[in-house]
Amino acid sequence: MIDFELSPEALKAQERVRTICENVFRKISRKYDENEHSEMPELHELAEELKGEGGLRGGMNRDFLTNVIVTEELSWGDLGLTLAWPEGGLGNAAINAVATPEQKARFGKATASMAITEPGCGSDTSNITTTAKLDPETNEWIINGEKIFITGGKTYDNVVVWATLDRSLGRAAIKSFVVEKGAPGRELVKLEHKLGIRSSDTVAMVFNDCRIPYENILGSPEIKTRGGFKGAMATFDATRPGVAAMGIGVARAALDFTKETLEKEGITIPYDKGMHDLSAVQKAVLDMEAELEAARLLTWRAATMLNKGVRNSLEASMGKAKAGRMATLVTQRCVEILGPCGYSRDWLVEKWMRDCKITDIFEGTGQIQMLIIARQILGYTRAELK
Amino acid sequence: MIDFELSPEALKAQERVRTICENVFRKISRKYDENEHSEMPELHELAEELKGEGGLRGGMNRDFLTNVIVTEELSWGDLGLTLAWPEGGLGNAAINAVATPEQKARFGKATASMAITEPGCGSDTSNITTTAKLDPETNEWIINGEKIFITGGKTYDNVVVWATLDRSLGRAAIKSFVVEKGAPGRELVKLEHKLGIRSSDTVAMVFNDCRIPYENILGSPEIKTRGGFKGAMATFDATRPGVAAMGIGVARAALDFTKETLEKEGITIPYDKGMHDLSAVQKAVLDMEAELEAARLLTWRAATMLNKGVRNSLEASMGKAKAGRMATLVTQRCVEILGPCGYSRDWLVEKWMRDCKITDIFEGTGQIQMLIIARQILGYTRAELK
Amino acid sequence: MADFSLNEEQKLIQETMREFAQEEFRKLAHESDESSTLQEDALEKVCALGIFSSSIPEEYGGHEMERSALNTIIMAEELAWGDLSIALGALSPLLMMTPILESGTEDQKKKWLPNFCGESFYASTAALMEPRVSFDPFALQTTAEERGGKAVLNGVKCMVPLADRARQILVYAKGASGMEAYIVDGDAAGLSVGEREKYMGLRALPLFTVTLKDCEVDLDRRVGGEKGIDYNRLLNLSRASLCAMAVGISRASHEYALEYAKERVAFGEPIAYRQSIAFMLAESAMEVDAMRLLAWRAAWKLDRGEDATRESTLAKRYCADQTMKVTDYGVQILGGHGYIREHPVERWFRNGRSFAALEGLAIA
Amino acid sequence: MADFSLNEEQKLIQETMREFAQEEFRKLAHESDESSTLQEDALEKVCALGIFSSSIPEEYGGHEMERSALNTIIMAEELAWGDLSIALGALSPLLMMTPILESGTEDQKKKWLPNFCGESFYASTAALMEPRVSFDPFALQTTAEERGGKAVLNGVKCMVPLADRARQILVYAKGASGMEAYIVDGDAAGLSVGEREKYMGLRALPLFTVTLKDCEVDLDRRVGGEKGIDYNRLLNLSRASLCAMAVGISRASHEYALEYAKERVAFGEPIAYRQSIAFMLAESAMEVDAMRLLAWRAAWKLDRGEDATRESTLAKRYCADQTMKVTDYGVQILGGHGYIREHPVERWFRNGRSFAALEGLAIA
Repeated sequence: MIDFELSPEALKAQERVRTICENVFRKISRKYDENEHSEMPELHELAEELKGEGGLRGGMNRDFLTNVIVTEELSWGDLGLTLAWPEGGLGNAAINAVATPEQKARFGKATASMAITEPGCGSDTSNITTTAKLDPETNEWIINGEKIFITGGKTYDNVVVWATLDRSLGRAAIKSFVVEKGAPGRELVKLEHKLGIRSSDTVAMVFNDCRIPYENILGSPEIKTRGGFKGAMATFDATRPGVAAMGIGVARAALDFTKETLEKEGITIPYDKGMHDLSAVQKAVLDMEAELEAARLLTWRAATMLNKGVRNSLEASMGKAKAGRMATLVTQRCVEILGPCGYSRDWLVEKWMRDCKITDIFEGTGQIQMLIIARQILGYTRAELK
Repeated sequence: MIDFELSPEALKAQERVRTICENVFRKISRKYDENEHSEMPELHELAEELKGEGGLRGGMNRDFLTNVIVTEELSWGDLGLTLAWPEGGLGNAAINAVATPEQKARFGKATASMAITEPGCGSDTSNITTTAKLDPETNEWIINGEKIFITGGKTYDNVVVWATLDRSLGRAAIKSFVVEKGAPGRELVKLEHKLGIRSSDTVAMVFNDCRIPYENILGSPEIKTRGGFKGAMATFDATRPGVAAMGIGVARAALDFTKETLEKEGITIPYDKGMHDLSAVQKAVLDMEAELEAARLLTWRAATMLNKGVRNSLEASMGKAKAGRMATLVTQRCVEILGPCGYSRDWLVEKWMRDCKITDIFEGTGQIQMLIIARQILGYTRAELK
Repeated sequence: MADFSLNEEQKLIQETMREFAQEEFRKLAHESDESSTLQEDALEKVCALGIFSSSIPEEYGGHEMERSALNTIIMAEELAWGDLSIALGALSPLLMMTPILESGTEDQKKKWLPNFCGESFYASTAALMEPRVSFDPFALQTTAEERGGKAVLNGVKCMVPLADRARQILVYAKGASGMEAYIVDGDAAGLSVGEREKYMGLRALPLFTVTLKDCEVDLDRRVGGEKGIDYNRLLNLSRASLCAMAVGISRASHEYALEYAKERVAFGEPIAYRQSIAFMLAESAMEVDAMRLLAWRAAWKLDRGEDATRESTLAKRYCADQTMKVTDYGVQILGGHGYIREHPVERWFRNGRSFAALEGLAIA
Repeated sequence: MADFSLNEEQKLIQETMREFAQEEFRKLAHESDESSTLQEDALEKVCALGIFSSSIPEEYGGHEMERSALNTIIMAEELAWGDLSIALGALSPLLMMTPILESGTEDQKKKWLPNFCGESFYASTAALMEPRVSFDPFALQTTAEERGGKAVLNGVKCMVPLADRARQILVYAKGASGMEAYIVDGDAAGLSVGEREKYMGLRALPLFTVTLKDCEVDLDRRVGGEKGIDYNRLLNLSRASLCAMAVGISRASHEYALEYAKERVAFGEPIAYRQSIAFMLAESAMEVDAMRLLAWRAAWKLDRGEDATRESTLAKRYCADQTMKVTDYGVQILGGHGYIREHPVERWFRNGRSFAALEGLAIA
């Protein structure tokens, strides 16, 4: 039944996160943007504080829409810090989406990042060269390869690594594996310097004959050449609404701030006026609000489908494509509206603009999302619509 | 040397055309939009009147920039009537661009339309199935095939037909031929009903063993598999700036009218104000003016290159792509700004919106133009960038 | 709990209306547009579906289950998907009926609502818009003055659907207490219906200028009596409905262009194999869904009796913009074929450009 | 006769500057941005090219051929293509020199212009912008009052390049006769240079807040004396120059993304084989050319001594918008690699977002 009401649980979580954002995130936002890669004691304290709450984000039994709401709210606070969130990262979302109960028990408490991209492949995940081979004697997987753009790879304990069991079998042979902290042969080789989300680390890792237990594979080890690739790809259906929510949260931060600032200048936003009675700035704000709402509703829809166990890859891509683009344009517009002050690092708007750009890039660029949408509505294969 | 000054000749032609637009075109604009496919005595009278002037448009020795200026001005008056202009159509432009002096003498005085598209091929001109075969006995070309979307095919005398000498040789074998009025086997089979430019006829023609003299081929009959296709394709380089100018002219009509109407309501357009001091409507008008100027300068550049005999297909496509898109958006915006009156057929803005849409479609859609631009800047073949 | 799927009743409405629109409206659309004629028959058929009586309580002759803006706009999307002009015409009785249901006095309900429960189409409409470039529904120039126990209306209205045949026209005017609505007989003295208006689109829909010159109306014809109407809510109900119709048009164009792009071959392959075409289709699909969710939210909020001005106006603005884009893509994807009137995309292109201007031409 | 190709002199300027920018600026750009340091050396090298003295008539120590806004912006495009921060810094003497050349009295020309003809960089700048959300160059809040035979300046300026080292700062203020410009010594009493400002981009360029508190200036320091300055023309000269720099940044990003897209392989082919990538590149190429033509036209008109307010402001608006689009495409095409600071597209993305806010930071 069509219903736009959030659950009491979601509203409660939203409020709790809002408090964290105001008391913690916003206060350290600029500091860790300027001081890339430094330790953030405030987040460790937060981790302690959150312990009793059973996990505000990425929790095991949390419904997906609440996760999306919480993610939007956290990202409203600070996207970099959200990505460095002490309860874990995309790896945890991936584990939650496909892990067995035993795996959830083993890996659920640890924080986890996700390692997909390689130097030679960006969006082209089918071309992954990192290999996983089973050593029949020890019943361990041996991982070999190099991964880049691992968000939180330095901060988080475990890393979910996408690797192929057999390159000749293409996508179907790609599986994901949990490589725990301290696994032999797992090495952090580079810390990236980025445009935005600077308080979150992005790293490159090398896996050199890295041995992990057989039970660390997520999903089935079987290579299904038809309808396979599910274990790994299904993660995207689960994580994309979250990434979309990140873009929405940052865009809302910029828009809220812009509206507050304009209000101080005596400019309010009327909802009941026609184009002829609006100023250029008022119209720009209204257009941005509509875009933001559109992205949010598409994202909510994708999340509610996950809750019902309905396949949502079309809807998840719609939310992500719309939100990533919207956030890029909205934050840019806000910077513009605020003139020299918007461009200044005295305010956070310019940072939000840099931060949110990643939401149109990671977990599949906007272009990749459009390709996924197009293939699905046209019923085309990858060969037909390249 | 960089110079934005128009020649006295161009300015004079512009003024003359402006008078025609105000005295003739604008007065019959709505009538022949409502009464599609009816006779237009006003244009015949105009033809008489123009006789002494040596051709205002499509003249033999006229420089290309002046043609572009004249075309913009005519289209400002009415695009449908411009396309039914008594001095000829795209076929004349094609003839002027590649004909020999003898051919110019033979065909120069007659009006000519252009027949490229076929039912099975839109933008895909390489796939033309209309054939031209030489009868060695009579030294005549025999044309067979069906052409659609011939602008002015009913009104104009001759038609320039694109046909292939040998389908197996692809683009290189495509040549253009002048099929004169009354040629045996040339038949008009359909009159289209269109969204806009209703005063100009668009027809389908069938050529059934249609025989024409050997000398009616434009360019060389030789099939150059390398660097060939020039005779036919070079026409586009010459005609696209004209089509771009059509879009610019219509967009300017809409913008001029919108500004005049707003001025009656007390709204003027200030050029020296920042975003914070503009109304939504003022900013929209300024944005449209900038877009229009951008399209115009790109188009002028392409035309000046033609004058110098410099290859301009990149620049011609830039002008066409920009102008077609700009005109579509500008006229749409004007309709919107003028509220219920903009949507009404009491005013011409809605008609201009319908009319100009064709400029983003014919002579290669906006998408085809982008493809041409992309291939050129990337140095890619058709096989590489499909 | 948030959810975005139809319940059984809504699914039934959607299916029934989609089928009806396909069977009845699609066949008439081209010819009606070309000849600027609204087939009376279509209006009767819509009426026969019981969509008017189903929203009217039993005491006034209807068999209401539960009146719902959401259900109405689900219907409106499908009918507009069939044809916008016919849909606006067929649903025009709502323009009088909904305000009476929403704000009418008991007497007004008793007097007028039974008319909509009969077997045949009860021609009635509303006059809201005025012929001005900067028309603003909050700055109506039509006035209502109380004089000698009557309300006297003066002003010029435009885009009044079916004014030529309407038994009553609900006239919106600025009165002493703000925006007011009067039920004026179509043949009332002082009300004159002008020539049929001509627009770029909506050609099949008879739209008229209506002039009110010292038109006297009994005070019991003021909807809501002393209390008047909730003008803001009525506008929002109208916006939700227009949004749904914009979705209908956009979806129609998108679907048609998608099928065309799969069938049309160029350069040896369907044109949908090209990203430039495929991405236009993907964007259209995404925006159609976004528009619909925005429209639904406005209606959902209105059904809860909450103020939905922000939601309705944002949705309206968004839907008007996106409909222009999506229907433009429709024409663009068909190329030259999109420009000729044999294919319906050109009609959707023209009709789709109305939403930016329209206020109050449909209501949920 | 209309023509859009460079003459021999302009070709030489373009080639020389492109090579210089490549050799000198490109190498410094990343490190300068990361460390927020402007290499003094680069300023001296630009000065050594003779670009200041070449615009100054011989009588004031220069060897002017013909001063031309068009030639200056052809140079500005190339230098900004090299690096925007360094270009703005290196050209900042023009901010004082051009207004004096344009409007200065004979005495002012004699006194000040020879400084720019020396062998070393003459640090000087201008203070126009003010730290407000709705900054408008026609509503300056900095004031100039005549008191006791002196002009007294009060106000706060922001984004003043090289204010920390400038020998003189040209301060724009609202006076009795409209907008006025005063040549104020960098160490004048009442003028204080604040902390270095921090912006999203332009990190290598030292920008400062400058506060004027009852700062007294001799009246002969008012540019143009009684006649004052042609403020409008100076703003337009500034806009033309900023437009050219926007073109430079956009072109840099476009070229880099194009090469990357040809080399980067995904799904077995270069990503430039995909229309979604190729069309972003095509659009960028088209818009870079359109921006340049608009900038040229403004400068061309200014060179003819005509009012170019319309041309300059339209060009400025267009260039600011398109630069945001083109540099965004640059990052987007590189994807994750565009987001890390190893590739220059992220710097161009940040720098490219300055143009919407900037007024008066460069001048032709």
